[in-house]
Amino acid sequence: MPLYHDEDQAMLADTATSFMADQGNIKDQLRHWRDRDCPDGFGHGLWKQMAEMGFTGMLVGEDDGGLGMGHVEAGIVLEEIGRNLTPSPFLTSSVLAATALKHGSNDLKGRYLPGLIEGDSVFAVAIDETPKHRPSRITTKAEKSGNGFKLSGSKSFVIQGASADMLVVAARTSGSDEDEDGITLFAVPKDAANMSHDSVRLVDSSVATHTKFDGVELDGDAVIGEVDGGREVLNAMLTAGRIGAAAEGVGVASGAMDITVDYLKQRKQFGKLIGEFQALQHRASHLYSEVEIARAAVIKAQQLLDGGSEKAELMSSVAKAKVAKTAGLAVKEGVQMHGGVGMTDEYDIGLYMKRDRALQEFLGDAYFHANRVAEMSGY
Amino acid sequence: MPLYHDEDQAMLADTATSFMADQGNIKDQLRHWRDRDCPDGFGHGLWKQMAEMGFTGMLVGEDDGGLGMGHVEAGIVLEEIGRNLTPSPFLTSSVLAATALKHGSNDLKGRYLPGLIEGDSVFAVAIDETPKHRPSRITTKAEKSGNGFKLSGSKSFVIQGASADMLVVAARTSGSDEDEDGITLFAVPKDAANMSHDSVRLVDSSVATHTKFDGVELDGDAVIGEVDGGREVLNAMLTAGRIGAAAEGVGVASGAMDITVDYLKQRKQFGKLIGEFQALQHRASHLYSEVEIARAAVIKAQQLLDGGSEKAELMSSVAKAKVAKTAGLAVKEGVQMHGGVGMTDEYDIGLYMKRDRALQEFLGDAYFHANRVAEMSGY
Amino acid sequence: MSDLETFREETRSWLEANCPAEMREPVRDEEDIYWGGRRATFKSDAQKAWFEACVAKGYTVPAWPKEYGGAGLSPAEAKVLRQEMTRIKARIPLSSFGIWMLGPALLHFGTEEQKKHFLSQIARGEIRWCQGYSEPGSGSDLVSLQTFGEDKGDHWVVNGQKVWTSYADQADWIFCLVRTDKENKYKGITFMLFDTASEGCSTKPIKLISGSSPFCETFMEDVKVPKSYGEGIPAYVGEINRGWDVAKYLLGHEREMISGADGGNTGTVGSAMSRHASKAGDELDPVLRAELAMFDVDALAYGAMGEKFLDEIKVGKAHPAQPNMMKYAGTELNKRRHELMMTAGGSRSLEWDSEETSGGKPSRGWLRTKANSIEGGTSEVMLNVISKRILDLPGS
Amino acid sequence: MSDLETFREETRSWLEANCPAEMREPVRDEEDIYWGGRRATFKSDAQKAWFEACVAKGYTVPAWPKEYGGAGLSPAEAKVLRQEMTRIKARIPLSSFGIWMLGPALLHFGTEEQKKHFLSQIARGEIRWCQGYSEPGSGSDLVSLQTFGEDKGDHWVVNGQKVWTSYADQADWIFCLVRTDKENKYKGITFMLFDTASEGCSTKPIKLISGSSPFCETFMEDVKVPKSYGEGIPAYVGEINRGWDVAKYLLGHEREMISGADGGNTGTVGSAMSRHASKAGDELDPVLRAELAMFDVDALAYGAMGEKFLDEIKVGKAHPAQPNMMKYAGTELNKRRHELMMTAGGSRSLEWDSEETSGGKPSRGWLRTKANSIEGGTSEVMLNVISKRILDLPGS
Repeated sequence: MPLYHDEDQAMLADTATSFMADQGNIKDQLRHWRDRDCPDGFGHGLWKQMAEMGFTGMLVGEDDGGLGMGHVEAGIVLEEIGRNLTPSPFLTSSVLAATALKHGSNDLKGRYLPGLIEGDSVFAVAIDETPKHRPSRITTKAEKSGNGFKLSGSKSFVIQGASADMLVVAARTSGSDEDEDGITLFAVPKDAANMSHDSVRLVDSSVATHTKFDGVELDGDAVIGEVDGGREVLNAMLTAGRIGAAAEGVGVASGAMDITVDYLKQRKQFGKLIGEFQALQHRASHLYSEVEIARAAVIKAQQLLDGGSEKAELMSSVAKAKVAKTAGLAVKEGVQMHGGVGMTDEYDIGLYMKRDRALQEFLGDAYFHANRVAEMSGY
Repeated sequence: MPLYHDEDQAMLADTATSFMADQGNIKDQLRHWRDRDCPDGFGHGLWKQMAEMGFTGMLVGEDDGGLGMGHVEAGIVLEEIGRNLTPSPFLTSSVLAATALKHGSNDLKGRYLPGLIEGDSVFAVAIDETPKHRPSRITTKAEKSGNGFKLSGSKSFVIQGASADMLVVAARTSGSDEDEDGITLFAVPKDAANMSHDSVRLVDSSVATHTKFDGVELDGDAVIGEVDGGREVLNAMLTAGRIGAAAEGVGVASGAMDITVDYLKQRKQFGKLIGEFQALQHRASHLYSEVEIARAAVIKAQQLLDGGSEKAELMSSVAKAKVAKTAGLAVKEGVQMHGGVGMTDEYDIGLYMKRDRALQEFLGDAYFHANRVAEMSGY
Repeated sequence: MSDLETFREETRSWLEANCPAEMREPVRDEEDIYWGGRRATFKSDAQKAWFEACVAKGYTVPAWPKEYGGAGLSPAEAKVLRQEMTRIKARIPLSSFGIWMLGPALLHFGTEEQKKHFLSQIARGEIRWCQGYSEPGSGSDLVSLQTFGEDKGDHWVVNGQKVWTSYADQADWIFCLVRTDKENKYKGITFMLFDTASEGCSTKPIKLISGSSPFCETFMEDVKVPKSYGEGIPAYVGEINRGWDVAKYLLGHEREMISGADGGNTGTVGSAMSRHASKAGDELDPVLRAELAMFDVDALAYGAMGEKFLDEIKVGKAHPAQPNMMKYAGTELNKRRHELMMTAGGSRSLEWDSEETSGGKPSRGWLRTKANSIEGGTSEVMLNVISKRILDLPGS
Repeated sequence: MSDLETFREETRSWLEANCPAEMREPVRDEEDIYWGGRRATFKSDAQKAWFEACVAKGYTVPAWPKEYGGAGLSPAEAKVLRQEMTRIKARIPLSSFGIWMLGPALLHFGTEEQKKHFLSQIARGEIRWCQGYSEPGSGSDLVSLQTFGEDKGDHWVVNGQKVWTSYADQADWIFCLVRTDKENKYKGITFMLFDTASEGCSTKPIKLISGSSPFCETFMEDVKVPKSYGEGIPAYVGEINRGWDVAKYLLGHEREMISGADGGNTGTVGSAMSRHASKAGDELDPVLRAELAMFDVDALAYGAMGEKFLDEIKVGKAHPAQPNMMKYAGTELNKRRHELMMTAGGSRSLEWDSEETSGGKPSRGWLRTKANSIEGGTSEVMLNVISKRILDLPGS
């Protein structure tokens, strides 16, 4: 498959680009909800509109009422979300949770997917237990209890945890903390007793929770996939989520670069447009080169995942790491090249810097993924 | 103590600068011996002259006939050696071996120091056993044999090994490969039976050996310091050597930077001096800044070592790592900014690149020393 | 006992008697800092007592001459006082741009009457000053400033806008660069002093990406600035149209202050971040650990550079443009430091206003560092200066 | 069976019959490459047989028309031939700047007679060509070239000096940019073709930092170049004084070749270097391992970029200036790769001519990569082009 969008994908990209620019733009979404101190950190109206566009269920199979599209398509939407810094549950709900639910029973699918497809439901994923992403170690426990399980432990960095109608929770049902096996994934409903959220606003104005499970009783049918066999589902979810986060990151990087290059063409200093200064030109051109390469890594990872290749996992880490470094460069260069105004809340470049920071951290940073690349390469 | 040269040191610097520029310059030494394929890789005449200048024995105590100077002073000479790419046994003989011999018996001192001070002798150090510097692991064995020892094993990257009148060899006299204790240092004379050298020319035109000890019989009085207690002597020698190599590296970096900045002021392209191009100006200025910082790290390490501070070891690794990165940058920028002619043997900048490469590797590269900084800092 | 030792003993007893215990506690928030001015209030009796004792002794500006409200200390004595205050962790009695910025300019360029008038007010904390340099259109290119003062004989009518006027909303007076000759770029600027309560002068705070800030925009609409405030007290420093000389003098002063401060900024991050991870039940990722190690090498090397720079400054050995190098390297390093601290801190450090992060200290602090390489001369300007003044590269 | 499948089958049998086993072995040294020319000799009978079979079939230049010595293959057929040759690892029968550089220029700009004359010679490997572009004074600024051809009616008298004329010491003819109008910078250059055995023409090899090299300096002292080599065969490509158009066309061609080649250059280093360390009884230092991992991320990402670029080029989707980006990123990456390989290889890789390193392959290879970002357009020029043509930044 050639590494560019086919005709259908190019059409989708056009649609997503104008939809997000019109409806998901910084002024109408990010700033709007942020300035109102919205406890969800995103707008339900836009989520409903995204459902009408067919975005929310694009990764859900056609048999389950979705569009049965792939990660290239999801990435197209995510890149526009990134470019517009659009706060939305798309990555967690439509990519991560939707990937997990592919492994769920028909009962689970029936319970949750229609709400997702309609844009009525929002899902969250609860994986991290330490401030750094370390999914190899899961200590949250789910003990057998009657027909079901009793969940104890705590999770953090649960994006939109308090707004979610359902949380996908990775818990340990057997073995010790670092074991590969013995993990089970659960779909925990919003109203589960003994679950409590401590909401915190993050630097990018999104809202995440520290979530406590204090003996949360779950039915056996809350299990996604096999008991003790959740690692595979977790990995599938993580790979999809990382590639998705990378796609969003390319959007953040591109958006930051574009407004910076525009600024270079407008701002005058020392009687010249600052874009005439060769030192800035070279840095901008280097950045362009990095963004192009990062985008290539992302589409390669998407195609490998859609093609079911076993190389998708390696490439997901390559993409996540490369994008983290690249978007980090884009926002740093962006603020610096804007100069003083780049430090003000009035300009958008700082918002890109904030979003990039949270996105870099989500599902593993550049160092985490570089380490994984080394491990998967056998060194 | 202020972090700059005092009056005596400033005078020494003036002397060393003009001596090395006159006698040790690239044309008369490096290119001269290289183009003659000299098996030593350096000139004995210059070594003798350096003795007359008082350089060769500057670190040797006054009681032992030396000048009893410190590492700041040795560093002054080394920086000029670096700037002129002067091939010479100074670092190995006058810094490394001389530091080891400080811990030697009066008998050993008497045997070797006069030759060093007079510039008649050359010493080498044999530490590395793998292509990467890893002195924590010593496998070359010295077994008790009669009154003395029998040495078996092999060493590599022994600079000027075949030209040396004596080799300082680190060997294991007890314990296992990775043990901290159980190391002994030996002064092995040139003519020791069952020692063989395989000489190889290195990228910087210096000559090193892979040296084999095939049951080399040594008297008990060849031991430097205590039997099994050589780790301390080895560490002292390494710290001095690393700080010395860092000082030489600052000279390499400065020399490369200076000829590059000069070239920027002469070469015209597109109707301008290339030094007028802002992109090159900024890179040159960044390089200047790094060279200044590297030099500061080196003088700090020298003063700490001369003052007997326990922080000297940490700072030796800081200096070696910082200089390796900085000199690496200087030569890379140097060749690139020279353009095509930078690739030719006719210009000197390539010689700086070659010397830097060998010097970076000697006694641990930037990564090795960054790792040591982390370890010494407790992480 | 030498005179200096006597002075040290006297200072110790004086501090013991006059610096209340509360004033030896670390500064915790903005209110713990006393800035003076017409609208100032004291947070506590201790703060008031300490301030007043210092004013009486001349210790708000110890090195200034006594006739301007200082204590007339020699450099050696001033150093002893600093050492003794540091020893007992005494707070600075009065923070003030009047002391740090306007004062040095007046001491160097002011008339005798001007010094007596303004410096004494500053020493006694009566007037709080702010600085009016940058404008929206100027930035690195400060001299392109457009705020214009039309000459009306005995006064100017000033119109224009300044930005980055720190604490302008709380200041009483402004020292302000105003163009008074449109034909002459460098010799057409006057360094004016006027009351921010003047009619037509207004301010608006600037919200930064790190949150609220001391920075303001200041607008001047037909502000009438008299040319003199009395016999021998011109309303400007130096000469009319020669304010750029004053500004340059102060910029050099400021850059040295910033770079000097960064000289002390040698903090490594690896070991703290490793402990931080342990506390959270985790350990450093190996690639992140490597990155921290490479940073620590740079930080420790820069620490040595800071020490060397200060040693060389003292004896005049440093290249006069070396502060530019220090400012460049120090601020870039500090930005990298905070990037790594954010990374090592993980999702916890993303929190924007949680209690656990004391209201988002890590993230707000990180964002704030991004200004380091912009304010007081951008990194790009520093590199230009190094190219020109140190490397002597040809101008483009 | 489609025509293409038929062609594939035929090609397979033909290769089976005509490509000797020896010609399917990897190229080990310079002698394994056949460059043709008046002074060429074959290393072996197999080399000769393979070359002659290809000439007869038109397979030294398969896509060129038959009348110029090619096989007249369609792009699809040429691709099949490439695939089948790659499959059996067949060596290239004839390496030649005539094929790679002059050929495309002649095909695009040449007269019919010129093509017949020169292209056939090239296809048959009779004449070995070298390129005369750069001069000591020019470099990135190619158009500033000074070599001058004085018009003497039916011939020029050429004086000047060229550098980086690869293999000029072994070449028969040179295609050479010569200034023929000093008044007109861009429209004053002629793309001349002449025999390097002409009186006054001499060459001298250039020694590189990596050792001996194919590069030469070529000197022209009153070299007489006739304007025509016969009816319809001008001694220049394109028009007199319009050689810059030809040069630009070829530079684009060359940059695409270089960047395309680098597109395949995705080699990671971590895993090989880790095995390398194990073999030497050691293991990777943790900080070095981290550095290798960060590199491998970049290398694998660039690999994807190479694939994407080639896919996009094929369908005309790539930005026309994108080869500049590929060249920049690919060459910088390759330099970093070799730096890391040298570091990971340790002191062994420093050896300059030892048997264990096959004569210093690691160090010489490393040094050679430093030219990557200089030859065929420096990284700085690439960045200038990206700024101008892709980012549309204003010219300075």
